[in-house]
Amino acid sequence: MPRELLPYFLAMVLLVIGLYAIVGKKNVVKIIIGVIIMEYAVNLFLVLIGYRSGGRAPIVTKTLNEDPQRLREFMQTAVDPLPQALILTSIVIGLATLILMIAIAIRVYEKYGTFDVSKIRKLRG
Amino acid sequence: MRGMSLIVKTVTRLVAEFITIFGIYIVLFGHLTPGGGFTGGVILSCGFILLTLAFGKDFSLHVLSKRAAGTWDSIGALAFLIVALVGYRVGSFFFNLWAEPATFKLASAGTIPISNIAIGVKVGAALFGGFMALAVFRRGARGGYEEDE
Amino acid sequence: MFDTLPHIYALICLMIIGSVIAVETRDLLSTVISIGAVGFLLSLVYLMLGAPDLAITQVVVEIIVLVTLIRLTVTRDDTTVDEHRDVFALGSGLVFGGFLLSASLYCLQDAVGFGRPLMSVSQGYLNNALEMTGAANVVMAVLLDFRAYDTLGEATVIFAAILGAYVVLRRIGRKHDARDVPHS
Amino acid sequence: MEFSILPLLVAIPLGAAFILPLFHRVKRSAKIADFVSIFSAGMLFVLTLSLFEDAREILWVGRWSPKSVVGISLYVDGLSRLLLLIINTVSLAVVLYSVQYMVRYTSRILYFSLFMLMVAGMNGVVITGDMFNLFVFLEIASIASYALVAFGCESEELEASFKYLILGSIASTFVLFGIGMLYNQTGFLNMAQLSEHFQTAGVSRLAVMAGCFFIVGFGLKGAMVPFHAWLPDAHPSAPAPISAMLSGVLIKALGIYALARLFLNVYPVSSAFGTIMMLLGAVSMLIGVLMAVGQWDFKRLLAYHSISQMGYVVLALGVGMGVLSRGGSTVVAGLALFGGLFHLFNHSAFKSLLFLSSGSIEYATGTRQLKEMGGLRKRMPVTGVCCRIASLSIAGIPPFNGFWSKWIIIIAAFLAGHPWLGALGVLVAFLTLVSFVKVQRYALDGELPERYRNVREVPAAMGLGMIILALICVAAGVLLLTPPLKSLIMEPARDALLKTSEYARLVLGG
Repeated sequence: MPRELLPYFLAMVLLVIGLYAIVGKKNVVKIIIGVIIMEYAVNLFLVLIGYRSGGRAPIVTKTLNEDPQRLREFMQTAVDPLPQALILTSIVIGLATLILMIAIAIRVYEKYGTFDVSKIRKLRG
Repeated sequence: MRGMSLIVKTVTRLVAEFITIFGIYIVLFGHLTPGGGFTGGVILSCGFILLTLAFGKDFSLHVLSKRAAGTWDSIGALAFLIVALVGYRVGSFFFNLWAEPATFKLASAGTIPISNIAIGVKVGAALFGGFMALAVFRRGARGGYEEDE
Repeated sequence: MFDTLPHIYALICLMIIGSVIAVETRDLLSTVISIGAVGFLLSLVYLMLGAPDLAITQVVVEIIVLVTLIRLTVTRDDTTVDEHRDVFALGSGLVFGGFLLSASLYCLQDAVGFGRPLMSVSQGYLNNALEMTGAANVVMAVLLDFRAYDTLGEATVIFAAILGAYVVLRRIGRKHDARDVPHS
Repeated sequence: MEFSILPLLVAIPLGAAFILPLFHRVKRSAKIADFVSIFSAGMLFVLTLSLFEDAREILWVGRWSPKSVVGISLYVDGLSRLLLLIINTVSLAVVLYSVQYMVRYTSRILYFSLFMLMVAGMNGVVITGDMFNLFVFLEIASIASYALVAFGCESEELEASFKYLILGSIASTFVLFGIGMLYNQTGFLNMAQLSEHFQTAGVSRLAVMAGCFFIVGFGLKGAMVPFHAWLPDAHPSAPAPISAMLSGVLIKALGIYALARLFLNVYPVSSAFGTIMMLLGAVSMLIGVLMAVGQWDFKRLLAYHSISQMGYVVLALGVGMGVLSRGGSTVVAGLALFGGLFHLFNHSAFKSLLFLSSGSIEYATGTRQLKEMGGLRKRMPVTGVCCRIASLSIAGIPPFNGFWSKWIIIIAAFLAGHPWLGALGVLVAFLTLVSFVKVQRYALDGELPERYRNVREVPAAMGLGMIILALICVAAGVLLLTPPLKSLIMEPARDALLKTSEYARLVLGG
């Protein structure tokens, strides 16, 4: 694998760890942690996609704006702003899902008295 | 929750104001510097959460009741929707009226600061309300969102 | 040209180690703390990859995540997990994960390399944001002008989740007295 | 200055959802909630009907079109229009039904607010022309549905909702990962631009992997068989109107529609994806119906039938893709796609009706177990007739709509050279019939148990919701297959999928 593709692969590794925590673990908290890790993995993947060598933040300052030469240079080296907007949305969605998930988990604990999902099964198969 | 020790309360009293001011700054200057409505809203709600942790839930509910949090949540969301519908003036959805080349001033960039404020209010109130609902909930106690009727 | 790469590799590897610890440790509080550490490492990655907006957001969101997760774990006094290793789950996880990773190893070779994105659309955002929207922060220009409709959706997601939390945390969902008597 | 009504399809339910919580502690909040939600559902229905005037409609949100800088596009073609019709018709009937049914639950305001958010999310998914926007609206609809499944706050409901939430977030992550891969490969997010890029540059390996991620993600949302674990728990646990929405509309808008749009319009039609869809469909059909036959819980039985019937739709799409990718006859491909879409429509009508009638029975008798029911036809004539019509439809008895769509799918499978799949379709149809004969015998016919002597018919508002859907079940079989409505509703929907690469040209050119 070329060296410049390794970061993407590492993000995939993170995804697999999260998936393993969700599928393989029996504890509700561990499952929630797995969901969080998966969200981190996808956000990491998106930010890696948007990176451009040079890595300037896509924010124009006033001094930069007054110098057309440097402004042009900025436009050629600033990182991709679109994935950043996507990640911001994705972080918010992750947070929203997490709050709802924790609310449900607290209620489930109250009803069943355990965090062990193998004991939380009143529903048949 | 009854609140924490005197040291924590004193430090919180000092810090909470700064957190709030920082949150407002992040919301207002979102179109010029890093940050924006969502980030600022989260910081605002963090300030409230800090107050709750230090002084107990009664104090912070006195500052912003859960019902008021729900109301501001709705108002912020509606304000953002109205910004979106303003675009109908030119026959589109979400049109940035008053857009002009960057002037690096607070009142620039058309509808973007307005949207930022709406989102900031919305997110701050929503997260605070959600946190309080989670914090207040106890086994067997009356809590959660109040039932109607 | 790959000036920042060693840091990024190190940070991502630390994230992976932190996640493994979070998944495998037996104490739930340690799990929560490690996931917090992973989140802060992620915000460092954002900072180094030229995304200060995301770094700030990640840090503050991480605080809320940690507070609510601790609220969940301290629901009970003893926070250790007493689970035996499930060999079947471990085995199937390894097989499936190995499959996914080898597939990605094969397919990622077509990927556009790290550090030189295509930017078919977003170069236009960078070039025109200052003139057309007036926002100096191009990420905000994308978020609240070029793709503001997404942001409306995002605000709605938070709204829905908080309403959902209110709904789930109600004490009484059904009116039980009305249930036995039809047409009360 | 043209005035596009597309944003209103999202803005009206969103506005209703945002306004409702303001009235939470007001006196007469229940009346306000009823009024606002019936009004907005009615408005949406009327708007949807008015969309049928024009051939197609496109709107670039914020005027960011390819002429300057590309933004998000809203695009409505025949397929979106069919889905909009399904969503808004069923939601109108369900809102009418909920007004009376939800008397048994607390927090009416929150219920209707979440309901409107779910409708807004589904409308948004169906009208959008942008991958990431599709993801965002998919999340709105999903999150609202997670909360609605747990609306009763009983332990089973919370458990089902938790399971649904976890699997749903796996699905979202996979979809977002796929979007990231596509963005890496092409630099576009707009579906039309993606499609154009694939036509000129071809599909790379990473894009194929993104396609597999989409199949996992949308397959989870649409509950196809290897990914179906949440559905039999979540759909029965929700309040009956929500079960009707979830089974009747949600899995179609979030799962099937997205898959159809992606693999027929965005990706170039490929035989590999066609085969995968065909296999998923066939397995879902068989496993779903086999699990359903042994069920005695009425709503759980219906939930398993949803998996099985969605299998027909996916099978039809897969058969159509297979024929198109081989360059085979467009008549056969068109027949398969037509059958699939027609079954999609029919399933939403009869499955929502079945869930609503199971809700009526539960409302009147308090039970969901078939063994405890009996003879309810005499005590509840409206529910009985509606339930019978829907059962005949789903079982595929000739004059009703379910028969025609299954028939078309089976014929198309034979014509496309898959006789085994056709035979499987016949077998599954037979097993469905058996299963619903059981429902009829135990619930509606037979001896009326002593404790149900005083059971009365449900109130008129609930009856009205069911009657609307029953009329659709009766009429659709004939009306949608004959010219005026066929050429207005069904054929544009089929053509949108059949003319695969037209999509990009129509969006970017117009």
